Amino acid sequence: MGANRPFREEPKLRVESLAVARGGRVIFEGLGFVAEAGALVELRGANGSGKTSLLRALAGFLKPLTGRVVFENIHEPALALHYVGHQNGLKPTASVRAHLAYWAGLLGGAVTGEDVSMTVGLAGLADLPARVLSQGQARRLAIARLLLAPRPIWLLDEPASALDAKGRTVLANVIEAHCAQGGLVLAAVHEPLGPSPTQVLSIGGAS
Amino acid sequence: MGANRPFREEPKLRVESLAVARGGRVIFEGLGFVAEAGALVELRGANGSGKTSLLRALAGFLKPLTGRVVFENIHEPALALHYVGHQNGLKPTASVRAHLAYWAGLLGGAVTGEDVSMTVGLAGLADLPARVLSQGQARRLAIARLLLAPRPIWLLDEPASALDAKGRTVLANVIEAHCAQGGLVLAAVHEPLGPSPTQVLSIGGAS
Amino acid sequence: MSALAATFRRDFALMLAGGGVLAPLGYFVGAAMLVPLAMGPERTLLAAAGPPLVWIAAALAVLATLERLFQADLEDGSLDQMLLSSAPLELIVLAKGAALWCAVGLPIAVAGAPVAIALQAPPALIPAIVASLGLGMAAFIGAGLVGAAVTAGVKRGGVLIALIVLPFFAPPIIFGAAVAQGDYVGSALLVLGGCALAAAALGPIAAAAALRLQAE
Amino acid sequence: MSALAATFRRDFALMLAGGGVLAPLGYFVGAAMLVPLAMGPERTLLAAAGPPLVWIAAALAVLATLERLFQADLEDGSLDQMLLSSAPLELIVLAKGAALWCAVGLPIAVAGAPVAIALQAPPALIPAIVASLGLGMAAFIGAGLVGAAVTAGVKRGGVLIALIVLPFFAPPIIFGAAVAQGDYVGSALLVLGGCALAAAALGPIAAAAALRLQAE
Amino acid sequence: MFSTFANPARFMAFSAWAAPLCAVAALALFAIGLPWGLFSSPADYQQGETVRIMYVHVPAAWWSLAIYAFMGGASFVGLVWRHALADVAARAAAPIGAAFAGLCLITGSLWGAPTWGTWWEWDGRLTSMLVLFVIYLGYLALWGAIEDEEKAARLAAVLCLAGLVNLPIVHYSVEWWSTLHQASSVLRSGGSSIHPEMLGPLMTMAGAYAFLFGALLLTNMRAAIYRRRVEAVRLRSPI
Ligand code: HEM
Ligand SMILES: Nc1ncnc2c1ncn2[C@@H]1O[C@H](COP(=O)(O)OP(=O)(O)OP(=O)(O)O)[C@@H](O)[C@H]1O
Ligand SMILES: Nc1ncnc2c1ncn2[C@@H]1O[C@H](COP(=O)(O)OP(=O)(O)OP(=O)(O)O)[C@@H](O)[C@H]1O
Ligand SMILES: [Mg+2]
Ligand SMILES: [Mg+2]
Repeated sequence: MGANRPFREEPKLRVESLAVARGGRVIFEGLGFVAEAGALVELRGANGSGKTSLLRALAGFLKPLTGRVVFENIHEPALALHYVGHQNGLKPTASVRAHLAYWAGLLGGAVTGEDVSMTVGLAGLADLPARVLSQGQARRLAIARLLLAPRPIWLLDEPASALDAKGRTVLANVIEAHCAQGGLVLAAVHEPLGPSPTQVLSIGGAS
Repeated sequence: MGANRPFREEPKLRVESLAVARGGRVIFEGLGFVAEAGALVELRGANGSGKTSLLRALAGFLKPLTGRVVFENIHEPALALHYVGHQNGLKPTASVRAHLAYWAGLLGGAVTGEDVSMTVGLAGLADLPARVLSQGQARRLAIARLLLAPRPIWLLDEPASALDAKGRTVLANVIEAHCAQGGLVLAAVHEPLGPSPTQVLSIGGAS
Repeated sequence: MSALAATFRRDFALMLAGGGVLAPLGYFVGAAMLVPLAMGPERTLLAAAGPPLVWIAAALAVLATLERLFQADLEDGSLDQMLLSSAPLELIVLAKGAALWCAVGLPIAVAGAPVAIALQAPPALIPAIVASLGLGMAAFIGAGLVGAAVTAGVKRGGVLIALIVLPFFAPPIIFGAAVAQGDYVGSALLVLGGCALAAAALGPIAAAAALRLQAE
Repeated sequence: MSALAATFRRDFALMLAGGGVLAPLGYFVGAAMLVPLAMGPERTLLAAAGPPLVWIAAALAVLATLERLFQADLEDGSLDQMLLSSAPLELIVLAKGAALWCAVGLPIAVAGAPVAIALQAPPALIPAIVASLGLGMAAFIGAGLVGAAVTAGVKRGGVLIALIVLPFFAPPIIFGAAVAQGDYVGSALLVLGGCALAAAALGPIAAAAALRLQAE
Repeated sequence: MFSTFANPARFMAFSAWAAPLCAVAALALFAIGLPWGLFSSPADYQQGETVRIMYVHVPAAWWSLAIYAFMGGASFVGLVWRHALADVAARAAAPIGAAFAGLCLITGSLWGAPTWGTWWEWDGRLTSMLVLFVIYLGYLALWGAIEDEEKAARLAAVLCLAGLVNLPIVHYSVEWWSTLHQASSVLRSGGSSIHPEMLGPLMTMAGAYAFLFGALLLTNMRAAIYRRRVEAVRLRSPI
């Protein structure tokens, strides 16, 4: 499956009356929405309102209290999702190149690391250990995952944090391209990402 | 030394032909500037341009390659600085209250944790372990340090990251109040913090 | 499959980085060298009590490397990516275990030879001891995976892990010590092989189940 | 002063949280219980070789708690705050060491009594053994602080730490084992006291010097 | 710190001729000491010919201790006065000291086999010497584990100073818990008690080891400084 191949399956996400609890406290309930292929859904909400919790519930990491999450027209569920969370998932001692190679293998990537690190602007840093990357450089590396392996649905948690202006435009372009390909993007944000969202989802005020 | 007491010493920061190297590579050279009491200096620069390195050099954590950093009119050098970096400095198992109490002791704070957590909007979370805080809540806790112990010079590294709109206004007010008191604030940012900076320092393009 | 290869390569590299193979070796050799220090110069005593203690040193050396095995993955978000992999988590955990065995278990088994000699083991037994250590390491790691996974969320799990894992270490140690003392070597090696197989087969499954619950 | 009190209280609490005192204790007891397993049932052998091994278990239990002592502070940014404290870093490190001794050293010293009995130490010696462990723990921690500080920046330093710290553990272990075996108890206790004092005095200074270099 | 390289410049000039000179002196003394010790010196009335190992063993032992002391001094200077040359010196001496310590251990156990009937014994001196050897290894391992030279130097210096406590233990171990290893017969208060016919070659060998150390140290330091100079050049050029 090459990166260039659009997602013919027309992936679709349906969430029905979802409720999530953390540590015995209900964070939100009765959340329902539908996101079509090609959509960019922006999640908004105050700190602690449950954006991350929702994304992790969608990714299947967090068991919801009630309700269900349905992916439609996904042929290989194991290859449906990308998740970029608050944590970048880097190992301090491993080099940028090593990370890209590892993810390509782990996530079943087809693209070569070089092109990717070029795109996200990490060219020239390939041999630096992640430990020494600046905050924004580390974030760029995490974002590079999205390009390594083609997956229809992207779940992004404040993807633009720590990125400079250039980084943000790169991110915006990547997201637009993915949506144009028929991909589906859900992003938790505090400020607009750039590309105009097809849908804005506000999560109720935190406790 | 009460929090309400303004900084009569009129703190002043002078940086002379500063050069910083990381891992054998010069990040920036010949940097010099002067910041007067009451100033808000915004540091700008691309990812990897050296904002964090500069702040850490100013804080004395990172030995500069050449050049010097001079604090003027500081009577107790040990009590001169606050540093809020990319890392929040939280212990996952310790509660919000425990963190505030610890910092108050460590940094020689006078204010009580209650008022502070109220100000930064953590009221009600005092007993949660830091592990369960949302990204923005954790950031607010780190920012609470600034209010716990009065110190003339604040070094802030992307202080607004992960903060929601409300959090940003709180931060802006805190910073303005500090400058009004005759404090000195240096903040590395990718977007304006809100209060108009008295000085904007751009760090040369990174690799 | 390449997911497993990638995991193995990555974990193996990570374990060699910083400290390197030398590090667990240092722990193993160091711990073993403490024995004579503590027991004093009487060589008869050492000859009788020393060899089995190779196994304690080995067990504790593995234990020392287990603590952060999954805890780090959980904290830095790598676990999320492992869960999203195209390969089932069980196999990925297996690959991690295999990497651990190659990077830590094998070197310790080999270093077992000089250490056993220093602890006055009869030279004739050395090959058997090394082989038994190789098998025992696999058993330790298999059991250790589960302990590491269960305690991944706990701060300072490294010491809690000891509580959980050491009971499972007991059988390999008993039979391994028998080998080191030259008692029923053959059958003991068989049992160790059994332990190793069982641990390698069941460990990853149980560990994966625990990890799925850790990612919250 | 309140900076030190705060540090002590905080670190003590952190060590009790997650695992709690039980964890290092479990490690200590667990490691010690492996000895009879490994050495087999002969009580005579155990009686001769067992008691000194209490010290190895103790040393390794401390070692296990050392790895993350400063590494975590370095990674999560707490070290920066320690450097900005109103109190000198040396004293803060001292406070951390004291907390470690109270949370880990003292419990292990006390647990040393039952463990030593289980390892066939003569009951008459128990008080001396507990006292010696208490002193030895202080010596271990003092030396351990330096090792932990020097390796704080190194990934998987926990095993490199063993290589660096174990040599410094040797003297307390030798004299502690002498106590456990009932040889020149009095003078051995004196030496241990000296070790403890020296470690407690010099350890924090060296550790602080190293930590200042770690914060980059 | 780069200002101090003016000083290393002078060091380079000095070591340029000092290193080869030490090497020559070492060769000469070995040429005298080895035959003297191994052939023309008297055999020991108890140990017979095996006593000749002494001429390898004892100087190695002495110098492995002396070198660590030297490293301690250098580390102190490096830490307190931030003297780059001192860092280099300590780092350059470590592998030599480790080698001498290893040589002492090996020759010692070779000697022990015939005289004590055992290769190794956990006696105080032997143990403390093994500990010193491990400390050497730990010191080198730490250097290896930290990429940033500057930082590695300082941290290793702290470790080295801490390790100094082991030296008196090694030296006095024989008196504190006197077991197998014989007490000092040369370096002891009240003059040496060793047979003068043995003292001669022993001291010659000690001198030879000294110059060998000098030669190796200076060459290592020169190599390290060349490396650092390259580094310094790279440092000057921004990314
Ligand atoms: C592995 C075994 C051995 C080790 C690690 C060892 C270690 C040492 C050390 C560290 C010293 C220097 C002590 C000082 O000057 O502070 C020394 C000196 C000496 N050793 Fe050994 N030794 C070993 C075996 C032997 C044996 C088997 C003999 C002969 C029976 C021996 C004879 C001597 C003598 C004569 C000296 C000189 C003592 C003096 O005059 O100061 N050593 N050894
Ligand atoms: N040990 C090291 N070896 C090599 N390069 C290093 C090392 N440490 C830091 N760097 C480099 O130093 C540069 C400056 O990093 P720094 O964190 O100061 O940038 P920054 O301006 O804070 O970036 P950001 O906006 O992403 O936070 C980065 O390019 C980083 O790769
Ligand atoms: N184990 C837990 N026990 C109690 N409360 C918890 C637990 N885990 C999370 N929470 C709470 O759940 C809420 C939602 O957290 P979440 O990270 O989803 O918020 P968020 O919308 O991502 O916030 P941010 O914008 O700061 O990232 C937070 O208020 C947090 O305090
Ligand atoms: Mg969030
Ligand atoms: Mg930065």
